[in-house]
Amino acid sequence: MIIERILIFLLFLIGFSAIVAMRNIIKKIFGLNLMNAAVVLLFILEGSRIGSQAPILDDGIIHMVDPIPQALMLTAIVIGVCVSALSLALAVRLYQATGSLDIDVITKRLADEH
Amino acid sequence: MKALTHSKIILTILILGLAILPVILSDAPWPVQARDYLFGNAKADTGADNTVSAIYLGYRAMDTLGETLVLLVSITGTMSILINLGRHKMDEEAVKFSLEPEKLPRHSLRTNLIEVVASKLGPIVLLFGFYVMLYGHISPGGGFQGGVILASGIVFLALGTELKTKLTNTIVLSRIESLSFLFLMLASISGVFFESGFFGNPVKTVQNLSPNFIILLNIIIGLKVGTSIAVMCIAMMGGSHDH
Amino acid sequence: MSIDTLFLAPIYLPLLAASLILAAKAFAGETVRKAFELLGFLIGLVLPAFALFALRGAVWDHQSVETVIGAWETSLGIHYHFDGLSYLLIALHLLVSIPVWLYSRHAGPKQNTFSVVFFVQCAAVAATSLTADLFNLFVCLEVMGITSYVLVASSEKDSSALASFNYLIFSATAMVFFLLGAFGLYRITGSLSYEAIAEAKNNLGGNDLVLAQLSLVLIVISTLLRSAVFPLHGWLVGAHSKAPHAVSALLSGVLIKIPLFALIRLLLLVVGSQRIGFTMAWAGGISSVVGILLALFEHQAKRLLAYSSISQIGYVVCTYGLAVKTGIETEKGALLLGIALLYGFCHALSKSLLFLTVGTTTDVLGTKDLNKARGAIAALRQRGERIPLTFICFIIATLSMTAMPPTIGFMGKNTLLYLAKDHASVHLLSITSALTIVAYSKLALMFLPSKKALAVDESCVVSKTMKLSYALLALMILAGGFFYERIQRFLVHILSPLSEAKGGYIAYYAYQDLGKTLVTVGLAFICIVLTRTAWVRKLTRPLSSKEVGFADLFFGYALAIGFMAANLLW
Amino acid sequence: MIMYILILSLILVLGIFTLASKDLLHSVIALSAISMLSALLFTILRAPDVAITEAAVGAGVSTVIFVWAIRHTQRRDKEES
Repeated sequence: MIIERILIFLLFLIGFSAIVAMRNIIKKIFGLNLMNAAVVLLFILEGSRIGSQAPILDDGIIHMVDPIPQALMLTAIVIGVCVSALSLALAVRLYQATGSLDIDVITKRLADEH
Repeated sequence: MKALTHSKIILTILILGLAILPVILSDAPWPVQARDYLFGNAKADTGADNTVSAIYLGYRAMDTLGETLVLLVSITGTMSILINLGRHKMDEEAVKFSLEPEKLPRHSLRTNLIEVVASKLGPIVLLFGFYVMLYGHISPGGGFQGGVILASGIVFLALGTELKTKLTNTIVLSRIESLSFLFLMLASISGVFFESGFFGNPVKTVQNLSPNFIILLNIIIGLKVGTSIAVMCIAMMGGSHDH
Repeated sequence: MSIDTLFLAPIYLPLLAASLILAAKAFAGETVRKAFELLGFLIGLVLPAFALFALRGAVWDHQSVETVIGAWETSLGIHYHFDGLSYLLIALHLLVSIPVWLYSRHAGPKQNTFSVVFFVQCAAVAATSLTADLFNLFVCLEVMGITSYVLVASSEKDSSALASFNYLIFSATAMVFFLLGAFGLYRITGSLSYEAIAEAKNNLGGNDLVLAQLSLVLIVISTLLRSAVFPLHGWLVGAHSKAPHAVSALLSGVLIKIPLFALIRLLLLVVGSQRIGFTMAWAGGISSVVGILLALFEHQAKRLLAYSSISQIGYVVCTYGLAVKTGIETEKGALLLGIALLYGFCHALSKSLLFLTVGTTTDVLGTKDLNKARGAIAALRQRGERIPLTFICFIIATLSMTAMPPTIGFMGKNTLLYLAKDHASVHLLSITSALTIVAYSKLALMFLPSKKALAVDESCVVSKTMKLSYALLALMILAGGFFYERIQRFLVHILSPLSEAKGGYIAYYAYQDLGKTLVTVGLAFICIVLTRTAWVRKLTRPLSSKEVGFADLFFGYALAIGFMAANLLW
Repeated sequence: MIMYILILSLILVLGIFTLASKDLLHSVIALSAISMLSALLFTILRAPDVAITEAAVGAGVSTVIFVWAIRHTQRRDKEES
């Protein structure tokens, strides 16, 4: 149980360090996606510990998992994808304007344009 | 200067890692009250067998509305950037994917294989999308997932057929999109006039055990999501700059 | 219509307006769309204003309504809580967004999707101020965020895309931490509505309490990020200065305050919120000084205004922190919270008017550089302004910002300083007051007559709707100054949880401190003279600001989390 | 139990590959593989709804958008000074 959590923690952390440290803006968006994936995995994994059946009320269901985290994560997944779609569009626009994906280069080249 | 930046980055990761470590590794027992309540009452409250749908479009429908809004705004923003890109320069690579047959070069990425597979698969995927959308209250799936599958069906059709069908026309698609958003708003407001409040089920008192409101919302959300994602994907493949 | 459907009107009416405009855009031509935008304005902004007007009696009587969206009879549903606070927040947003919308008709972003995004944002603001559910707060913040990113990037300059991108990555990352915090709290308490969380949290101890506090810290800091409090302020300057003027006015005026005050519902319920309040008071004080210092050495008009926003939000956060520290349920705490919100109103009105007027002026002059821009009055006259309305409104807004009579800013800031005088951080605020005058005197230089020939941008016109929006905002600032006593009483009364008569009255009248204002002006004048001298200029040249990188942004975020966590756990 | 750990460590390895790879297209493919693996894990964890969403949205739509973005920018992640 603890191993799974540590794995998820590591996934979260490498996603975060990509956002902070990587200079390529598309890599930053990858990092954001990984962080999101880690949180979704965590929610579902922990929410499924209290049951053994899918949360669909058929006959013979007595011991279902917690459906609340699943419903929340549906929303979170979609929001995550929407945010990364917008950020990718912005990244493309930045590339068209400056010809680079490197955040430092982009900042420098756009600093002259006020 | 560089060393300073590096140490800042390391310190940042260290502090935040320490802060979230207890949250992720926590061993506290998972709460069961909500699960038990839903087990007993979800069917009676909403009429849906699938408790996830019952929460998603019933108890917490407001979240779903917010999510739809995020999708709407995100696609709006992406599309406006896309249109500006098209205005700056016609991208050469995008022409290769262009949907208009007369523009197709012989060596394009549209091989016979893609054409045959995509055009035959398209209708089946569409059908599957509608199934997922309509049966969201009983089986896994729902409006959003069905909508995304619909979108991929539409994209298959757009890739596969040389004829311009109504379904791959971005103008028609965005009309369906805007109408279904309007219907979503009307459906959510209708409760105000039937004394069940905003986002309340307007026909709840008539038929207590029917999931009709959930089915309705599933259809509307599915159409909305499917068409808007399809419009975006077709535009991304360089299909329409006249949007 | 009953009260619990009426107070949701600011959420669903703008959404209805957005959907109508979208449909008109898909089905009809340009003229019909224009007509529908007007209709959308009536439905989405004017009707909610009437709804608020109809609700004024209910809030005066302290009717607070707790409703579950969709009328479910369980705690699983999403709770919305209507009381004086949410009423005032929605009112604040409407007061600013109506003039801003009018301004945007002629000058604003020209994309035909602007109105849709704008109305979605209106709904998100209302929902954020009303919600009493943790995950719904997450969704509302995301909607608010994504509309802001799109609006910021809707400017035609490419640097706006960079500003929007930085803001997006920073706040989207913080929102993932928010989600993690929600996970922690749900795991411990088994619920997402604030009341249930608070109830469960009071019976916690040991490890569970640590976990709950940490989760709370993640949530609080991720929400405060939107308010740009020091040290989370790095994203604001780029985003607010590069956006189109109308968007800057809205973002800087309103949107940085909504999450701050929406957070109070959560903070109220928490064990140890006194410590959070203490930290926030100091963070506010520091951010006011840091913001104004950065503004002093800035020579671009809109960036200066954006830095000043950081400084002014510092006042609000400082008072807010003191209110939380004292405890909202006490008389003093309610008073402090009321004054914090009132100062939020002052800043919202004056800062949005400033962004609109300064934005127009720099457009007409064709330069944003405060060292070069001169002769704005003549330039504006060339562009069809017979009475220098832009200049007059600019002066009114500046007076309000620098706390000069007879504006609402004068009354608001003096009352705020008077009330906060027991706490040490108030000295930081007093320093800021003097420096604010210095910073704004730099802006006023634009209106000095120019010796050189004017290079007026021919494409800019000051249209009637723009004048109307200036006039509306300026009138509100002046009226706020004249009827300050009444406004304050109304505001503090409806915020106060105590029964009537007691809450809301302080025996303080800002004009009795007119001498203090004179002293501040004197100090500021000395500072102005100092900054004009050559050696001070040479000395401060390295201080002029540059863009902050991601390392700095996230370092600030980590510091805030680390400090707050340490403060709560020990 | 072993299954969870196996899938999660595969996800972690793919995540590291995503960030380390110099070819952004490879990263995108790794990312969609992560989505597919998560969907698999969700099915095992009895969350079919989330699995469908993750497969459709995470592996489908987001891959399309990523590929589009990379086609309009550059495929190589090169350090510039």
